[in-house]
Amino acid sequence: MNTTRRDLFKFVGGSVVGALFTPAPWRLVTDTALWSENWPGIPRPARGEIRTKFTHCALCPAGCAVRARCVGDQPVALAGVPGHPLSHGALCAIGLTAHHLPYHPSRLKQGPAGEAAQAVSAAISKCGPAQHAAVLDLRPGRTASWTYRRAMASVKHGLYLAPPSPFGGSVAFDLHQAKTVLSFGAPLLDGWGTPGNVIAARENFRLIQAEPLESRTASLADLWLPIRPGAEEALAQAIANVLADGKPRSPFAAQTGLTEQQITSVAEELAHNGPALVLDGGQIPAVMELNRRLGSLGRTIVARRETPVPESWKKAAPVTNLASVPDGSIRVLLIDESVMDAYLPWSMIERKLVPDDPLVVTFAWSRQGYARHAQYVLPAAVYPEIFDDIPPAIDSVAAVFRIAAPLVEPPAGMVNPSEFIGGLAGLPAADALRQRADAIHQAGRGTLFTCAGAKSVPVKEVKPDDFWKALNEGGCWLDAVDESGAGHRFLWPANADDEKRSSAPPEDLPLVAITCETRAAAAPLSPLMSKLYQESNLRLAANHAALNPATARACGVGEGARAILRTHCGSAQIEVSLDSGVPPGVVKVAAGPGIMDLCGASARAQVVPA
Amino acid sequence: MIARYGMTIDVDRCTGCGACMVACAVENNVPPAHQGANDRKGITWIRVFQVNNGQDYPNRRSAFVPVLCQQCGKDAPCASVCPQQAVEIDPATGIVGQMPERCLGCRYCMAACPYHARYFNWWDPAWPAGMEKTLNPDVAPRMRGVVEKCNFCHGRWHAAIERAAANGRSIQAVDYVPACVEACPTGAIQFGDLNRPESAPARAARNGNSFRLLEKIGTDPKIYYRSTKDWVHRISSAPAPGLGKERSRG
Amino acid sequence: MDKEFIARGVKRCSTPRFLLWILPWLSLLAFGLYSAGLCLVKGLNQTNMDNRFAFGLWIFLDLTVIALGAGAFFTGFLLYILKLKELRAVINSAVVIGLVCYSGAIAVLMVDVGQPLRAWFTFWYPNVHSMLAEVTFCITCYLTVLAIEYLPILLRNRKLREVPSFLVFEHELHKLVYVLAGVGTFLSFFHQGSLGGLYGVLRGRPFAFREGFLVWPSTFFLFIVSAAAVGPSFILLTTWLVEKISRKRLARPAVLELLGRISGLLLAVYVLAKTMDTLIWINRTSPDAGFPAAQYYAWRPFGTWILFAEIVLFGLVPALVMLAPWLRRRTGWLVSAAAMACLGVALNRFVLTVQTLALPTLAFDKFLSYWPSWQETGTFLAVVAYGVLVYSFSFRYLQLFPEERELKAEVRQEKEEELPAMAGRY
Amino acid sequence: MFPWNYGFHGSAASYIFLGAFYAVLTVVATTVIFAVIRSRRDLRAHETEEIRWHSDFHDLPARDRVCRHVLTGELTSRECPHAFDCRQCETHSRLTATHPLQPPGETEEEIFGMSFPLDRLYHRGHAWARPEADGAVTVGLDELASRLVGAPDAVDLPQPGAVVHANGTAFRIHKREADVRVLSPVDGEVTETGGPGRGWYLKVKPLDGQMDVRHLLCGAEIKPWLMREIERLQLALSAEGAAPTLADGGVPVADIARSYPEADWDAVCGEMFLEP
Repeated sequence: MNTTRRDLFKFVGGSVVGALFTPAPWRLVTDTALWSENWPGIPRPARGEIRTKFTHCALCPAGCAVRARCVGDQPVALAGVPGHPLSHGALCAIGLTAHHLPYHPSRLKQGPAGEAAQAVSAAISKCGPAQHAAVLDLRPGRTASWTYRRAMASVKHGLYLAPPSPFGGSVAFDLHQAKTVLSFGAPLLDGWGTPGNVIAARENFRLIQAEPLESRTASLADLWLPIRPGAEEALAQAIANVLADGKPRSPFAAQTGLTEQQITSVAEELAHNGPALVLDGGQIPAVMELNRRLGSLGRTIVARRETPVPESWKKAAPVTNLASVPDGSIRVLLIDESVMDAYLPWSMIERKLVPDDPLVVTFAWSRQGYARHAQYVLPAAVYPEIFDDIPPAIDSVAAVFRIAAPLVEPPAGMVNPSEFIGGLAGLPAADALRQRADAIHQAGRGTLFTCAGAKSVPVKEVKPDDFWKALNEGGCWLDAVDESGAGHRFLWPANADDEKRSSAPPEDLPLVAITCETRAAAAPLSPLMSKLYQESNLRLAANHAALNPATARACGVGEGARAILRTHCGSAQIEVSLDSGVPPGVVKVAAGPGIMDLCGASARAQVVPA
Repeated sequence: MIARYGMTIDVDRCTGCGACMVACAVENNVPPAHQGANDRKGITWIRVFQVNNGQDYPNRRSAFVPVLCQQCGKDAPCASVCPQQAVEIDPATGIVGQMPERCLGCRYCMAACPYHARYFNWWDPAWPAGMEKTLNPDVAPRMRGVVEKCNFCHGRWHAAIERAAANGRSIQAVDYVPACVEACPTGAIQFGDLNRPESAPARAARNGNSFRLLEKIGTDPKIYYRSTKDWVHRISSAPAPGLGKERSRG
Repeated sequence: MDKEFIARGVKRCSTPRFLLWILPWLSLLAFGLYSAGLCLVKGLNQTNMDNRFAFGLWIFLDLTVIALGAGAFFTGFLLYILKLKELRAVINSAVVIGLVCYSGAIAVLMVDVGQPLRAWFTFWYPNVHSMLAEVTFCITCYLTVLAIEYLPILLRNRKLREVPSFLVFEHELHKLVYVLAGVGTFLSFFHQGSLGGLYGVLRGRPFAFREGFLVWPSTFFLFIVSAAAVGPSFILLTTWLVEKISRKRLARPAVLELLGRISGLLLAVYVLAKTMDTLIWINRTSPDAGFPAAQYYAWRPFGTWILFAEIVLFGLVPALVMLAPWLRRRTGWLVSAAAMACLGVALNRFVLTVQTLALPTLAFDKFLSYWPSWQETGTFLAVVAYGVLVYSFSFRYLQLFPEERELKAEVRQEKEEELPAMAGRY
Repeated sequence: MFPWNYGFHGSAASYIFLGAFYAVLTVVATTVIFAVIRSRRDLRAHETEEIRWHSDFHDLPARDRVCRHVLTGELTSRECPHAFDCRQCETHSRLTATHPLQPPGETEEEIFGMSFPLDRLYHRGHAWARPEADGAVTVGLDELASRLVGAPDAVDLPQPGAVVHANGTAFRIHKREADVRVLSPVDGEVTETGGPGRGWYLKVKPLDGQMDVRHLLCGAEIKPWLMREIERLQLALSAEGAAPTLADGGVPVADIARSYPEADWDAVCGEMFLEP
């Protein structure tokens, strides 16, 4: 039989109709959905045994305890540790996303370690009489810091530098003792001290926030005193006057922008609703004077004992305040920015360098920080890879010792700063942490808190190896509070960086730039923080600025406009948004390293259209 | 036992730190922003808004209001409009669920939701190289072109169910909390079963200082906000054009 | 060269001229397809829509175009069901316009959804309570009906007609066309309505939310009436436009007047209903939801003027013009009234789609603005170009206006001693 | 969509909604299928010719569809409901019964200078039929038609043995751009055809004994019909852009086609041969 085309059509048509009565086409139809559910681009989450690890967050001095949910060895979620004596289960947004940091796109992968070592030793040998080879440690008090000090003690012209810190000595603010807290712009509820600890104490004290901007702390304070920018000292003086002779002395009161009545009532509150505590962001002598007057010293401001160190370490270089180093005297500067309490404006550091080709080597996780100014940038491990301890936070009354135990292995090619710097002096730094732990154990004071069971045991009852093991599993040593601390002599803060308060404002810089989000400048941020900085306007993103509409109009910039922010240190591009909550004459600018170099905490500034 | 999961959020305690937002993204495998994204094209299942009393410096007072899916209890605007049942309300929990694998991305539900709690995947989800290792194994990432939203951490709920089943118990509200609740450092967000009188949201529902967003449109939201400040209560009602100028950030 | 495809006794312009005419439209179509392609391949991030402005230009286009396309079903209804024989003169044109509008709308919807591959889900797992499901079902069904209605017109082409089976099929199908007209009417009533319901049911958007009857909000019925009202107007408008462009008489003035009269009548009804609805909404629906209606119009630029324009300027005025015989008789008045009616309905759809989304719902929301990206606009233009092309081809090769030949003779007699006939554009 | 689909809710709403949907689908599908079946049947029954004529007739302008009795003035206005097939028209039979057709006053076969012999019957498509002695019928073009096409460029005649139907195509004529079919006045089998030189005609043998010619014009009907035809011709010519020369009812020249080179001849012929 011969088939015509007609037969063919019949056949095809018939089979199509027939197929409709089989499950095949319907199955196919439903599967296309599943197919489009996971197309090639979309990663499949790895499965595996769920484990829990504990460690401490090294991103800021708070060193909050962290519980990591791991698939196999890979952390997939971080959380606080409920019931922890210091962090009380709290963890901030930066800490919650820290397990992303090892995969940050802008992370450093390798650097010229050997070359840098040679360059350093060469430069040290070139050091003149009044010149130094210095290590700038942006988180002093660590075991690594001791390594640096020991190394610098034996290195020729060695110098160990630390950022200016309040009262030089180890002093703690005891929020739990305070009934009234007056804060001069200290971000008390936005990352100050140990967030969990502050929140735990918050119920018990009344918070008065004196600050030009309505910061997060100000908006949640019991009372917000919207003072003029830079009027902190004046207000402190004025309050001191009231305490001294019942009324504020006129010049100060006028400078603050508050009414005498306001000042008086605050002063009375501090005096009568004690114990009081006065905090500030920088170090203002008047503030400490005020604390002395209010009798806070020894009650809400207490001395904290040092965490024990091995005797053999005591032969170490002294801690030198960066501010007190003569300008142009540092030839070699090694900066450890792998962990950082706060970002110091580069201008502050640069002044100290010798004018003719100084050598700057930095240990960094990315090129965003001081790496921009360094000859050699050595890639350092980043939390949660690092193996480091975190010194006690400013609000922890007792000495503590806790370790940021690595949750993931650092990739190859990372340089360990303490081993590098120790190497300069031929010091083995590898097991410094262990030695310190043993020293603490020998001292036999205090208790050991273990996260797993959330229980504390006296150190005496723990064997050294168990102690060390516990520390590596997120355990935390707490010193016993010592009552003898009351007799501690408090050093008044050195009258640090002066240009901030240089009296007469130059008229070409009509505005005051006040930086916010300063923590974002110091700590590395996970890409996921875009939720806060880009996908919502919850926080002002780096290099974004908010101006009062009137001020913006005066500067000739509008909502969303690109503009240039200029200070005596230079200029940077910013994106402007309007906010009638910002006081006139103020630029509220979000800190990034660039902005910090420009403005520090605050500076005279000018905004011009880009 | 039928549960009606709900939340109470103490606006007076919220510091606007954003921990809930990132914890949510970590838990539910929400990718970081595409560089083209902004606050109107991003994905934030829970989003903290900074609201204020509408006055200028120095009388400006601000508060932080986390807004997530309000889990409407009565004719949820999004559920009835979805042309293909991609929105399903679980009768056992009262949770308004979104099924991305069923969604065709018509975005009708987004137009319908007065709380802007629904988010569209404008881009293919992308993580920096290696970061996909940190994805939560309990939640499947979504593809481009579908709508997603808060589901009270369905993955956690499921895990809790399995735990309960393993222990031979029926699931109780206390058996699990969403990631945002766990992450909130000040404990401003509390989670519970509205059917159990002693649960935090149930108590909040009875509390005089509590309010819900746009109660009058009759969707019976299960998120109760709490504040002692009168001006904060104003955010529960319709917008007032008088304060049409900058009323919020976030 | 394509003479044997053109109906006997009608003048169409030379092929090169025709090509010259379609060339710009073709290029526009090409550009539009490119931008639509971008949206499909790279995703909807190519548009300026966002989470808050989830609907944009495209949905506005769909609603408007489908309202204008309503002429197809309504004329069919009047001709085949109510037996208004005069309308035979425009029914073919109406069907083509309907086909163009609906197919265009569906094409755009396919680009508008994030996962076009899953479009069939709506049929697979329909949520019968969703207005959008209703719309999808009705529109697709009605598009099929329109395609079938288009067949006879196509098969009547002079060349195709010579194929016996085509001839016979056309003949038989045409006998049954009233059935299709009936079905089409049924479907159209529902999808025009459910398009209105689309926004009327949004209780989360008190600006759009309306109470109604049974499952349907009042906008459901308003849309039906407004579409039925504006459909004839649009046919009137296009007929007039084609007459101008092709420089021919295509339909008797009486027919256009009839269309105008019907349009005017329904428009009047619509304006009345719309006014009542608005009053109820201002005084009850909206306040009950806690939204004082006044605040909607306090957000610039959408002041009360938009309400006035929608109801009075582009509603009542054209209605009155088209209802007044002495004005209707003047083509200028009639046509501009029709145009205004179309604008009015377009404005109504704009308000419902764009203003609804622009207005804030939460106390701390901002008033949003939105401007379509070039990809969105391109896709929009593609639909326009596609429409013009399909219509141009249909007009050239098919008999959209059966009376054209007779009218030609009449015209000829009228201007016996005028200058020789000008060749038409087509 | 189907009860066995996941997520199908058996609510009343679903049944109403889907019921309506499937009803619509059914109606539409049935309609189309119905049309297909019927057209297949028509094709099988060779009704193509008839259908073609019907749809042509349907397309004719109203003034061309008037009843023959309107031409003669018996009726004031009537549109032919039978597509010019009076054999099935009871009005026609009634009228012819009441007052039978008058024989023409005087036996003049010249109308407007064209010869319309009374020995034959005329179809409104300008073909005549002449009963022959042998019972067959000769079919040819009438004077007006032949002047219209003059000397045709080509004519396709059916083969002997082919069957023609009344109002079906008798033969096709090509002249200039015009390509028209001439409607056959009668049914029958073609026995013999003319050709170049011998004139264009068909000899048709009735299929069943005698020939029914009630639908053809004869005698006194011819003149009024022809007058109207000439009007139509004028109209057509003027519409197709020819100068109006017949306005005074003058005699059409022998070869009209040649004398109106500018006219769209296809349209004119289509008009006159009732092929829109």
